[in-house]
Amino acid sequence: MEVFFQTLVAGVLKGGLYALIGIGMTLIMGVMGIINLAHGQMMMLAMYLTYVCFHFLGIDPYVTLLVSVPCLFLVGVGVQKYTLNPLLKIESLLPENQVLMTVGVGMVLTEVARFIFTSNYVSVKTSYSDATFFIGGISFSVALTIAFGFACALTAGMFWFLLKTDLGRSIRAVAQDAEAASLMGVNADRIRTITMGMGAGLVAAAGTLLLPIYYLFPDIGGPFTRKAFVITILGGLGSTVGAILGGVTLGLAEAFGATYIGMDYEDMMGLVIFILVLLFLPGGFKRLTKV
Amino acid sequence: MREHRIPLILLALLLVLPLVVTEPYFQHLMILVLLWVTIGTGWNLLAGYTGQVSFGAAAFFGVGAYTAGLLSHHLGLSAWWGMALGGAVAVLIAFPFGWIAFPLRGAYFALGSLALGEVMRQVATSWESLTEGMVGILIMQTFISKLPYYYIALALAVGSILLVQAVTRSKLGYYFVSIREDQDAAASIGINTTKYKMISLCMHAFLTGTAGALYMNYMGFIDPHVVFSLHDISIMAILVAIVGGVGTLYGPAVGALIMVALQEVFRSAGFGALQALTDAMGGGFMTVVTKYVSQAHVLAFGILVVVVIMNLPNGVVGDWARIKRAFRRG
Amino acid sequence: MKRPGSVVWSVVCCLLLACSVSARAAEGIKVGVVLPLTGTEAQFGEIEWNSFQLALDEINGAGGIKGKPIELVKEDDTGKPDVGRSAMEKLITQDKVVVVGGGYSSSVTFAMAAVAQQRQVPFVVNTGSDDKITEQKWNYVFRLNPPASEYPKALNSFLGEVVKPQTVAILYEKSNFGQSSSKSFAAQCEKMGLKVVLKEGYDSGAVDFKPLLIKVKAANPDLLYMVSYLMDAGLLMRQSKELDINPRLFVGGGAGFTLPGFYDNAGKAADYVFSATLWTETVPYPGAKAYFDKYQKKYGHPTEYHGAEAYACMYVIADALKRAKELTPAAVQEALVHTDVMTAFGPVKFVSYDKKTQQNKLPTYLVQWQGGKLETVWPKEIATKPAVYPVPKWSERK
Amino acid sequence: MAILELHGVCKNFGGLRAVDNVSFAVEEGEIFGLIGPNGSGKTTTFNLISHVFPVTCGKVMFKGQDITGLKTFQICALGVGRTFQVVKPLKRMTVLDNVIASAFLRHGSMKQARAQAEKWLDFCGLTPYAGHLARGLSIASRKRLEITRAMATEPTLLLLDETAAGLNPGELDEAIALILKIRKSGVTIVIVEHIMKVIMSISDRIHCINHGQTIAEGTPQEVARDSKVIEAYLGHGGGH
Repeated sequence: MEVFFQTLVAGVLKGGLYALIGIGMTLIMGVMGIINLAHGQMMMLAMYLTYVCFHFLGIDPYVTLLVSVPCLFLVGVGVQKYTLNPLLKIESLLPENQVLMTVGVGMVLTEVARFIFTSNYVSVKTSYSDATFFIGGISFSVALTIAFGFACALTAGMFWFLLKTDLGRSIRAVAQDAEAASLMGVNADRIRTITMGMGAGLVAAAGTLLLPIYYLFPDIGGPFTRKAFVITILGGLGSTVGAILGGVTLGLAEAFGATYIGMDYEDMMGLVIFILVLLFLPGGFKRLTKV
Repeated sequence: MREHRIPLILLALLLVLPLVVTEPYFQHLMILVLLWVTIGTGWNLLAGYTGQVSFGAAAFFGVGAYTAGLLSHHLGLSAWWGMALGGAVAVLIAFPFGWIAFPLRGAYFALGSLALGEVMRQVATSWESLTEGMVGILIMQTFISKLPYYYIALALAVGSILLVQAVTRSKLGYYFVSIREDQDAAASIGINTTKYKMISLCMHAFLTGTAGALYMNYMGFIDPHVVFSLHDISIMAILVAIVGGVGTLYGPAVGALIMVALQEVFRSAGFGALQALTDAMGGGFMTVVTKYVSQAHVLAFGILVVVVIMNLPNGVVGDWARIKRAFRRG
Repeated sequence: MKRPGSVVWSVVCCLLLACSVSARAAEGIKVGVVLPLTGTEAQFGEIEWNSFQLALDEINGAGGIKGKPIELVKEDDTGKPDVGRSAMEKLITQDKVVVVGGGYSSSVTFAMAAVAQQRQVPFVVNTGSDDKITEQKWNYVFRLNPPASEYPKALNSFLGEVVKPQTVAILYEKSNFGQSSSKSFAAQCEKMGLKVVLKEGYDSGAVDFKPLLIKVKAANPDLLYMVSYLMDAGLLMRQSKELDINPRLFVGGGAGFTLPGFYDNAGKAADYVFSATLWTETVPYPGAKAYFDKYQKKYGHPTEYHGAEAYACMYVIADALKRAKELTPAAVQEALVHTDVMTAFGPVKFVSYDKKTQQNKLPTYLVQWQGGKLETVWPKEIATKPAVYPVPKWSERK
Repeated sequence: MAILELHGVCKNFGGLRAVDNVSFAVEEGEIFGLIGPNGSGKTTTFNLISHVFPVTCGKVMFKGQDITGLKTFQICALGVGRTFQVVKPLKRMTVLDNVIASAFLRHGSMKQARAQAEKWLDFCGLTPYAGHLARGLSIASRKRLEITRAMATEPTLLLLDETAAGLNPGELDEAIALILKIRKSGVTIVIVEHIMKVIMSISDRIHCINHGQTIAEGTPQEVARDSKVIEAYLGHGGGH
């Protein structure tokens, strides 16, 4: 039973972090209708920022959130404004040009990071990196628990923002029907730019929160892009609540898969669930929650 | 006959090329180009003509390569049997996948194909008893000379282009393009969209799988990360087609030439030159520069991708008129 | 639109420059080096390239070979077999090198070795460790480092003579090295009569190893054997500490556990961890310590066994060039066959045994982290400190 | 015998009932008009007949055969052609190629399909545009292309969805002439139309729906006099 609960806790905590990674992607997916294949790479960039702040300036990663999130917001804005928005105006055979552009952007980000920081692994060791506390014999990683808390708070914030603010409503309008929204006077390009910035900012938060317990090298983005993509599908394209469910589901699936089937299959679990969802619940959890 | 003149001249040139250019290095690069012509053309059929963008070329490529490799590894057959069977096995994978993914509209096919490649990679990595996992599969090459590989690759590349040409001039091609242009309209004129998307996917899988089998025969070594790579196979296949021109017959061929050549130029000549400069100037500052620039060739490649997509959305062949104009003005 | 024009021009300029290089540097002896200088393996490629250069400077500084300097032609395989193949073809046919060194990952090394064999240019492999590379009867392929299956040799004798455990748990990352060496270690355990209670692979880069470690805890093995790279290794040890897992000893199967970064990352949790390794700066070979110090001084960070392999490779090549009757690939191959030289990595002699040909046979070592320092503890004759065994339980450590 | 019959067809979108228990029968050879105010469910009814989406209840019969569960392309193959209200030309194909793609349904070889396509282009008066890309056409030509494409599948029943919308008076007359010509060639037509002048002048019978429900059916004159129809179109006296 202890094994079961430890697995459950590990899965949920990891899932919170995954949710944070997924929300940004799902937001972008919802508004732009594309998967952002540079998502993990943006996270990597935020992690390097955190690393630099910690290593050279001695700033605690949680404080760095105030730096990394705005910085990545700007990066996202720049990417959308100068590479993706212009593409919308160019007619080409395949709308997927935008997705490919994100691949190119991801490549550039990775190589720029390699250029500056080389391929060496780096990590940020804080006092709480290794800290754990126990509840009834189950170990909780302090850093992951904090990350989980942040993930919940940020998601709640996102939800409120999308429902209650004008900007949030505009974003939802563009997500539902960009053309109709523009006719109603919403500047769709601006909304897209802001959304990309927010997506990047959210994943930056995830990266900054992850770094104290993880490590970093330029190629770290790829696996997280893939995870974000699975979460997005699980949750349903464009659904923030779905992303939370998707993230936690992925975290749980990985943890239980690792414990009861074999760690061999940790990565495959996500994909298996992905296929099951595709088969039996096309549209993801969004279909169930209707949000 | 006039429309065939240029392709025929090109073909004749390609047939004698390895007899003139005897450097194995260039022959090797040409084999890679031809391999990518096949893969790019296959992808173009599915995405460029049928409008179903796939991020899963690696799944079929890897399955083809593993078919060849496993036949030789477990059954002791020649890996050349893989050339006959690799494509067929790839089709077997494509079928259930298409059956799941095609009824869904929107981004699901693209996303599903991305997942398919990942699933195949995971399976090949974990199923050690069958695939040897990450240890990989190794066979001996049949030929020492590159010529046989060159001509086989050439035959495959030409075959794939002929196939696409034949398809585009038939009912199949009209149906594919109709589906790309508008699925509802296609259904309304009596086209079974799922069936024809499936046919297109199977052709794509067949060509890609056969190319994978050739890769196994030629390279002599595969492991899951090499042949099921999202970046190096699936995305490269897309780039080849996009750079050359999606939905054009010769686009992928032009794209393959450009991409393989550029990759090699960036990789080798770039820092070959800088190394020389370093030697000439005697280290110090230039050593540092060389160190950084040697890391930058992938960066240069990434920037190239961005620039091409921005400026040539329809590829070199698709935007040829624009390129010509630009050069005349410039 | 002037841009396309300028791109073409810069490409042409690069090509011209590249050509002028090959024309100008005709006096040196050309030796090719292929390493992953970009991509995920780049950090090791970098250490190896630095070590090649270190050795090169020493050799050329001492007058070169037969009065000529050696000139290294560097190629980046980017960690991909087809690119490695291109690089090898280029070195042989364009640059006309007489011998090639390097070869990091097994898959790339194998693809390159096939080319070297076909083109009859000797290739001295210094890292690619897949057993199969020297089992092809390729007479132009030489390997300096032991094959992966032999990495835990020292560990086996230590287990047999000192520890005598009953049960073993094996964790490995799903890479070529991880899968092949865990497989051969499991086979050896069977031979020694040890029971493998758990053998599981994982994908490197996992965020959380607890599910895996819970199972280890439940299996309660005498020995926990892990084949992991740097950061996974650190995380595994930290989480073992968290979960209070107490086997009689922790052993790393090379790779990540001997790097300085491991201690940085795992901190105190790294203490008492054993690891199999091919080389440490304390091995009793002439020049080993000197190489370590020189590297540290020149590049500002410590080196490890990959670097030593590369450093030794350069010396083996230089030695063969010295003895070669003429500077042709065939003559260098002939000279390499008769290699018998002492290097900082150990004695090098290419011999045939079992299914292998032209394979260097070297002892391997067991090291242990003690108070933040990596001490050689086995074989006993060269131990710098006695092994601390059994390992104290987590709760008993200060 | 009725060529097309709808028996109590309904359709729910979420909680909204877009079509509610609609029944009618179309006789062979007639032009059958389907009218109703905006959003009354006309296009939805069309989409149910050609199975763009499935019916919630009820059934659709074509020539006495139940086609309710068939896919769009199967229904087309049986001989039901249709056009779309929002035209869906195959944009990056030429006009000729658009029609060839459609002619392939009945003619397997390229040569025959091409000959057929040219015949239908001529029939519908689009021959001058044969080489143009479909996306470059004017709205009137696009509407005409829709019809041509549907005709090239050689239907016995043609569903026309707002073919006349957005046309100027001259084009309108041409469109009416074309529809009559098609009927003359022996094809039964069901037409959804907004412009009363068109529908009243060409329909043999008219079926009027509002809020998804049938409110009247009969000859144009009967329907035009029907109080419910008048109310539906004019509203409740415009009282605001």
